[in-house]
Amino acid sequence: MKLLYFAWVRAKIGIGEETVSPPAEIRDVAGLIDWLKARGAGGADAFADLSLIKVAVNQDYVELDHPVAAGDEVAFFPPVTGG
Amino acid sequence: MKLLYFAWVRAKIGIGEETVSPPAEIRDVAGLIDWLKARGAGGADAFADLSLIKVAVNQDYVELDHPVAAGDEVAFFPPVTGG
Amino acid sequence: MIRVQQEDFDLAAELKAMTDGNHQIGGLTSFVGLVRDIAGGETVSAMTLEHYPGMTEKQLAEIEDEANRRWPLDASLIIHRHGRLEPGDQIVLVACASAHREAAFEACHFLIDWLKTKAPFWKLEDTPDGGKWVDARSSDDAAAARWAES
Amino acid sequence: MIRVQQEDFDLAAELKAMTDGNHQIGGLTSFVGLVRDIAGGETVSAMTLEHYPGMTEKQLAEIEDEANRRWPLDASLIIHRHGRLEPGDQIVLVACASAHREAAFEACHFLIDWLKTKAPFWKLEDTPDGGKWVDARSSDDAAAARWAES
Repeated sequence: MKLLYFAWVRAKIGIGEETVSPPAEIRDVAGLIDWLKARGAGGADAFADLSLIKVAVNQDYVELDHPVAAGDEVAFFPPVTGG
Repeated sequence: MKLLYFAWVRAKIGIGEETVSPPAEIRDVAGLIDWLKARGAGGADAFADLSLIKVAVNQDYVELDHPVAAGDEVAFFPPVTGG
Repeated sequence: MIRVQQEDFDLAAELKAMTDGNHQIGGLTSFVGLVRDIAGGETVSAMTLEHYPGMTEKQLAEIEDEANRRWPLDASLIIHRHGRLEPGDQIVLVACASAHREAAFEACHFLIDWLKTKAPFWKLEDTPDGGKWVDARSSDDAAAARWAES
Repeated sequence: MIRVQQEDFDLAAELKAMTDGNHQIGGLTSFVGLVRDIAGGETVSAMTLEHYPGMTEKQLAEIEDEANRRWPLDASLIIHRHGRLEPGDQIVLVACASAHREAAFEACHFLIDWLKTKAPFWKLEDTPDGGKWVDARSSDDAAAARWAES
């Protein structure tokens, strides 16, 4: 599973991209976030307030209950500020 | 009093501009129109349907009860179609 | 700024002049009206725009003032051409610049809607059946009515 | 058409290309977003626009499709820059051409409102206090919500 981080989420995590293999019981975005928070490495800080986090799975916006699976591209980032 | 005609009002009247001296009892736009209709020279045709006529006195839109006086510039034209 | 002219205008140069050197501007909305080759199902080979010199400038200046009163604009521009125009030719340019995009959008939309119903211009289209004065559209009146101040 | 690029764009050339040769177009509405030198009361000397390559293009293409489904457009264009930009620089261009001005205005407004809340771009501003990630604005969410299809 490929994880991508952007903007201040990237800055807090410390990297922009990584490939992970979470345990099989991680089945949705919420579970993945809990796993990343427990793992440390900036995860607890980056995901402290989930109201500030947007998630995309395979480049589409999703909610926290959206399933994740091996092979997915999962991106975490703050609300967007383009335009 | 200077009268101006535009678009098909001009075409029906036959001229674009004229200077007139209506009788003293002509005090408003409605009276002026009646006088122009009675005068002939395309006036009856041009002013047959007043719902199609816009009037400006001294370059501001006015209603039919707006006063007119010697020295005014009074313009008659169809609803505008610019832009 | 308002301009009523027979000559064409250079869209890029006009828009650039509006924003150049003003770094408070966050958004620039513009509308260009073009001559269509079909109107009401009929082929239009050209059109002639007649206007009321003097009143046109007066009305455009008033409405530009109103837009600047109602929205916080850094710059505004109305250019309207008259005379003979062919399909594809530019007729009108309305542009508004502001710190924020909502003001730029709304003021620009207001100006073109207003212009369509109040600026004293009339279009005479050359069609296969001869010259035809374009009729005003009630949809334009409805669009302009939206902006009435309560 | 959508483009995501680091380079600047030539507004005039882009708009001309959209309408050239299509004489059914009656109106062209465009919006250009520019870098401001003040944001939230602070001086901004430059900004860096980060984006999510791949998702950006996917999302912009989807929203352009939606605009073309909802309004009868003859042409549409979104150009969004990324990388380092300075005050006065162009950030984004949205333009829509249609036979009638309402469609051109609404589709253009829809596209920029949507873009502000959904296109994955993030602004990092250089201020006297250092780099600051720009916060999303709730007014942008409200503007986008307006366009939700019922």
